[in-house]
Amino acid sequence: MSTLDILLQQLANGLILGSFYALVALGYTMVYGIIKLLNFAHGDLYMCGAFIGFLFLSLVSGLLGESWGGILCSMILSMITVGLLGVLIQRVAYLPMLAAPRLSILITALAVSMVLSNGVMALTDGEYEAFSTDLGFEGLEMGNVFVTYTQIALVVSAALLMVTLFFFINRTMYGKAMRAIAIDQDACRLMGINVNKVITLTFFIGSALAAAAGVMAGVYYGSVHFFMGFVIGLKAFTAAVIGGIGSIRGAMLGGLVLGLLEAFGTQIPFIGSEWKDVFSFGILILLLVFKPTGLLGKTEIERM
Amino acid sequence: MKKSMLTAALGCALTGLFMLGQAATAADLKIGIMVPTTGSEATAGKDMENAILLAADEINQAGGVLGMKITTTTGDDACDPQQATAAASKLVSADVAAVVGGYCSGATLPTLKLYGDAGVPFIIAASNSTKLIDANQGNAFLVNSTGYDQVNTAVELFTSKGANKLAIIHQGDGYSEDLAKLTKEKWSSLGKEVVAYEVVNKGEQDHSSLVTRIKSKAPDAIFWTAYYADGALVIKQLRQAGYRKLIAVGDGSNSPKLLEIGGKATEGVFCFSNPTVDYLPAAKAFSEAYKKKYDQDPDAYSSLAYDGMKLMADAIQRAGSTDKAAIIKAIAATKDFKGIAGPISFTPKNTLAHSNFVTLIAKGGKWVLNK
Amino acid sequence: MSKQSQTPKAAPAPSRSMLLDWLAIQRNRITILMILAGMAMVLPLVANNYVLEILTNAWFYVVLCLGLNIVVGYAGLLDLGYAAFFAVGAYTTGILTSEFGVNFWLTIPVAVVASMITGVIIGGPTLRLRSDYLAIVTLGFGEIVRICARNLEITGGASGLIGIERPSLFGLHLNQINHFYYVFLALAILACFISYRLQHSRLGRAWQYVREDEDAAEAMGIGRVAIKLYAYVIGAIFGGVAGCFFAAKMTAISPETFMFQQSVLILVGVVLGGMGKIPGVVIGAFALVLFPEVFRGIGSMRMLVFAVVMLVIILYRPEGIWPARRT
Amino acid sequence: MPLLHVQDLVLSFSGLKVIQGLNFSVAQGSIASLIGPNGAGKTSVFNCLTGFYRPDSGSIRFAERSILRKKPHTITRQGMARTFQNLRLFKSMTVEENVMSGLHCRTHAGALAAIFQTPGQRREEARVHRISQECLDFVGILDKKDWVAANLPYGDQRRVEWARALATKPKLLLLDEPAAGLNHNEKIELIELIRRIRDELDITILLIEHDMGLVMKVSENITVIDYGQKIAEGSADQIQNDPKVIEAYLGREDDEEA
Amino acid sequence: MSDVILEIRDVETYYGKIHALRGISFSVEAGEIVTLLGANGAGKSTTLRTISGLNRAKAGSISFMGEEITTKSPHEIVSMGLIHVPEGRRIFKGMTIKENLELGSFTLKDESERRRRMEHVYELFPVLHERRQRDAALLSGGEQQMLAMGRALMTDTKLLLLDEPSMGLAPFMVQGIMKIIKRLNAEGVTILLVEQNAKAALKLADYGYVLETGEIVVKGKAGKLQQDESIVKAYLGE
Repeated sequence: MSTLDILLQQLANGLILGSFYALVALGYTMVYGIIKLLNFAHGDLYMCGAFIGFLFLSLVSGLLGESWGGILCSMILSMITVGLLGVLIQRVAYLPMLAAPRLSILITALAVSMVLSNGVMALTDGEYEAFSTDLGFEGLEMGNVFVTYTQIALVVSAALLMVTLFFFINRTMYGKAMRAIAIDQDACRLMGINVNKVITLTFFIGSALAAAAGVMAGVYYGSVHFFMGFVIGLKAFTAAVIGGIGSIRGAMLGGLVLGLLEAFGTQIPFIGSEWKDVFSFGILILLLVFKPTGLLGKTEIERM
Repeated sequence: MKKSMLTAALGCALTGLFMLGQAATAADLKIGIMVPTTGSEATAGKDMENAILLAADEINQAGGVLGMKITTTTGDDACDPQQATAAASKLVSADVAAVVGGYCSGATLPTLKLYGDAGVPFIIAASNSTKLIDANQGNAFLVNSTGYDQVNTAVELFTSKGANKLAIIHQGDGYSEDLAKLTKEKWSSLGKEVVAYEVVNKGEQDHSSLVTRIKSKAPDAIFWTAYYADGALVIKQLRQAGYRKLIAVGDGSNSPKLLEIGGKATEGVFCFSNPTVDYLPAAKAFSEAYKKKYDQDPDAYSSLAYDGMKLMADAIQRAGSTDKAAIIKAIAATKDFKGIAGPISFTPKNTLAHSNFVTLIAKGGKWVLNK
Repeated sequence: MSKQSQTPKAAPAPSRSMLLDWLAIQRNRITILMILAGMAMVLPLVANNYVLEILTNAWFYVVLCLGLNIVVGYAGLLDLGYAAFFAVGAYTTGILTSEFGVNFWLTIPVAVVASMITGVIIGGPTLRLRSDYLAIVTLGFGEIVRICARNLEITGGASGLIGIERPSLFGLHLNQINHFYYVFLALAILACFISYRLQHSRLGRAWQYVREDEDAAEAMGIGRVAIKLYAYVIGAIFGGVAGCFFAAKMTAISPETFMFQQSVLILVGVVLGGMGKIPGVVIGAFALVLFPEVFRGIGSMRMLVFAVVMLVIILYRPEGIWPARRT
Repeated sequence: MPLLHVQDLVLSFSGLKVIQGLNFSVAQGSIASLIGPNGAGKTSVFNCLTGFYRPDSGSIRFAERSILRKKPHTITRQGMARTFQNLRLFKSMTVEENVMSGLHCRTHAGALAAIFQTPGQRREEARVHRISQECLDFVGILDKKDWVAANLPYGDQRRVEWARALATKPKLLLLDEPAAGLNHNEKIELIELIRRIRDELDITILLIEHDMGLVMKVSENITVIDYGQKIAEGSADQIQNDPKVIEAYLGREDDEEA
Repeated sequence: MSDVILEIRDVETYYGKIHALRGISFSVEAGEIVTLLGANGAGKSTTLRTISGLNRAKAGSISFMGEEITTKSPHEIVSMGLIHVPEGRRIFKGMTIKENLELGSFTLKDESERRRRMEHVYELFPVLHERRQRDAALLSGGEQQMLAMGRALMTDTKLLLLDEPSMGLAPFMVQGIMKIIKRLNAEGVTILLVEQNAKAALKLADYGYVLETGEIVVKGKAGKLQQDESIVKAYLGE
């Protein structure tokens, strides 16, 4: 492989990984945008999504087979279930805490995260479950750059979900209300918007997106595990902050940027791949020092 | 008011702790089991505990040791260094005559000091980082072959397959890094080339960029020295990216789960393994007894844990007393003890004298002995 | 809603009887403290090693939690990478004693300086950030420190360092758990003392001003970045020193100890007990250590129960277990 | 040379000019007012003076030094103190602790001094308490020094803000709408207090206020701004009869029947 | 019986521990323009916020078109046709003007009705039509006020609460806004106006109230208040 080939392949890798991060980061950013909460449990919702998808797939595979039909069906079911779980979490854990000190609500989010991951751990005995699907390794070969059909399907579905979300946010009344709430809650109340309802909806959508990503991960990587949400949660959080937390477009951009950073971070000459996380976190910190609101975040003017 | 309630609660908690640490009745032979029974490695730990309990049962049914019945106390190390020291203290406090167990090397490491200071004989059944050898104060014995033995087996395989350029991947924990490092040293000392030496973070799922990097170095063989869960993903992604040459995994990946998760991508992968029951003719009886008692198949380290307990009983019998120093002496003097995993004798460094590593290959979704 | 429904009652003006009451509380408090301290002192005479090990661990977490409490509780800064400072201390001692044969006690000042420098490096450029961003920066920084420890040659890589020398104190070789019990008890008492003195000083008040209202504090002539940095550096020293003794006690350290989860655990101790309240933080640290130990018997459900209990506590007492100083 | 001199001050937020070339000055020892309709940019001027906003251009000289784009705490240290329009007390702390915050920039004890309670630190603490109590006494709420600030009635909370500002040892005191939310009697006391601060403590005062009655009574010099520009300046009498001012405040006389 | 559209009785409101409204009562009749005057901090905005449900009254009752709304949430109150244009306009910066207007019609379900109302608003404020695809943050102060008012007219508005619509506006803008208010009133919208610009407000209004520290201290017909020395005093010194 020539250097160019390697770089092209890494570009492809980065974009695939990045679209994934973006999907999870969207949920983070939506929730943050609307109630200014860093939902640490988001990565765990992704994990729950993967497990529930796994469960549904084993249930429906008898009817629909383990191929695309079954996967799609279980993905949708998982999105709905996890969406409702997200709503439940918001109602039980976050709603009563909105008036509490900010740190307390963050700890609540951490606690919810621990409840979810430990709950799944207790249920599964900490085992890895094989998410066996019979998707092949065939793919497109362009020069020395190789992308499997599964990867293409993955990126396409992530893109579809994001486009749908984008459409929802920009074209529907509820989507517009969501953006408006992020700007000014009281003004929204005065427009006759039931703010609590919209917040609930936001949690539903954010969680459902995480679940979709979880199922896709389960299908693509082939295993699910109670711990799988942790790393991706961290990465998605990072991606959301890079893009400017609270910004939908920022989350998408941040996801791609982080994916590319990691892909090329593995490839930096002289230092090994073991430093790639130092590389991406280092860039993140530098970015925040010089542009504290992330790439697409808005600077807020505070009035006395 | 609130404060006094808090004080009371604290008091209760402390009392609870005292109770937990209390010693059992005398006239029994108390053996400690140290394995992770909670946390991410709980499955493996419980499997080992089961095997040890089974061995103890068998010994008791055959009349016990020196006329005493074996009773056991389990200390949960949770595969975490801090909790492991607590578990070791618990066992030492419970005044056990000896300890069998040890799964995660990182967790076992700091306990060596505690057992060493207390002079407690300790048979380490699964942990096998070479760091353990240096930290040993003479009271601990490794019945699992160490990294050195595994490296020899691995290098033998790679050489026999005509490999020259080797890529090594570990996972940034003590065990897999140790194995990777030793392999690298050995391979380089043979005048061959290690073209890639990489790390994968635990829990990360996407390894495509790493795969690209490794592929670009065109290695003849790839050695994954870490655990099965992430190993399966790495192998799958390597194969997906079109890498068709030799892939081998270390004993941490010796699990049917690797094949289950990796699917057809893992076909033809080599695995270095400590002797597990499936490949041990002598373990048939054990395997059946285990299935009967626990209604499940014994896992990778159960045979060694079982052997560890049996060896301990044998050594105490030979020592003729429960004096700790005498037991240690007796263990050290073990000569070809007939374990189900193979004969056990020790080197001066308390490691296994003869490696019992075998090489397996994945065929049709199953591990079979590589002939 | 119901909280607001009460009309604002005038706070009771301090009267003579109130004063007496207050003095009585003060006296009681001292008695309670004396009894607790006495119990803590004689414990090694009656408790077995296991109990001592656990309690030593608890005292150790008391020091860590109090250190983080300065950052989170006093100055109101969210820090998700506190384990980094603890790692810096532990590795300083580990490297200096095992690789260079330096006497343990001499490594402490080095560790203090090292953690101060680390505190400044991370704090300096990022303390201007608002709290949520600070969270991710500290988290990232914590990970960077851990990854460095894992990848570098001098830190022993992933396997870490072994054979760290245990120190001697006045000719006594600290080698048994009851020695370490007293060492960590002393450290915890020292940490309480320092925390108390700092809290009730010019600096402690400045932290509280900045926490309550940054802008108003600025308007009062308090440079918020400098004040926050102060908190950061002092918190870092607590972590660093605790790390030194941790390394000596464990004799072996590895990067696994300094994962993100460790930082979270310490933070949980602080918030659960009650941010900014010393007795609360001490209780939080104890809960952190004792709870999982007492419930070890329930196996894989243990951490789930812990998490649920934590969630319930935080929902019912968002300000932490310990009652607030005043309402 | 005036104590405070503002020249050609310009401030804009994302293209919107809030202050457009403002000039004014405050003489040493005077009581000056800055007035203008809501949204005229008065509080923005205060925020520029005290370093909370960074003006685009212009100059601000205070006590013969430029304080343009200095940090708020540096400006306070140089002798300019402020109160806030919407009370910004440290709500969960006691009244005395609130006032003690003002003394932070005039004291020095660090962490080590606090840990060892050096004699110097103790003396300093005692001084901090004494001065804070004197400040509270001056504004007349010493008896409430141990109350938690949030529990005080509104008028008293205002007084705590003043005491806190006095504790910083200011040369110039900026009061942002000190009369907002006060009743008639409290306003009369306020006027009294403002005069006492100037006369007894020799502190120059600049205030923003809406209550014209109060402004006219207390100030010696009034600057009127509208749309971030000065439209008039002078004594109370001059201002009251200035047609531009009347227009800005009462609406134009001739905005007839449209 | 005159047609009372809004009735406020002994309402008390707290901001945290601050007693912001100390029992105020007044009513607004359908078709009227009523103005609330008073110094900053007197409680004018709090009164409006309490009516629209953003703040909860601790005591007293508020009824709108004969229905008790004291404990209703803002979105329910809005859907009844009581619209509050808050102080500082509070438009959604970062969204386009069109989107701002659409949000104003959130309670409408009928798409054609929404379009019809939008046309109406565009007709009232042609400048909004011109810039409908632009970010609302780029509007000038007066245009922002127009947008805020336009947004409030996107639904079936019966009573409009306006909080300082002239704040920070150039005089000709103030006139423009006042003209619009008059026109809306003529179209049948009842208006409760909080104003700093007392003269302009009184000129427009039928009835006026003056608030001080959370209490109504003066009330009367607007024409009468205009002549009243005490009002002038309160605003331009003695």
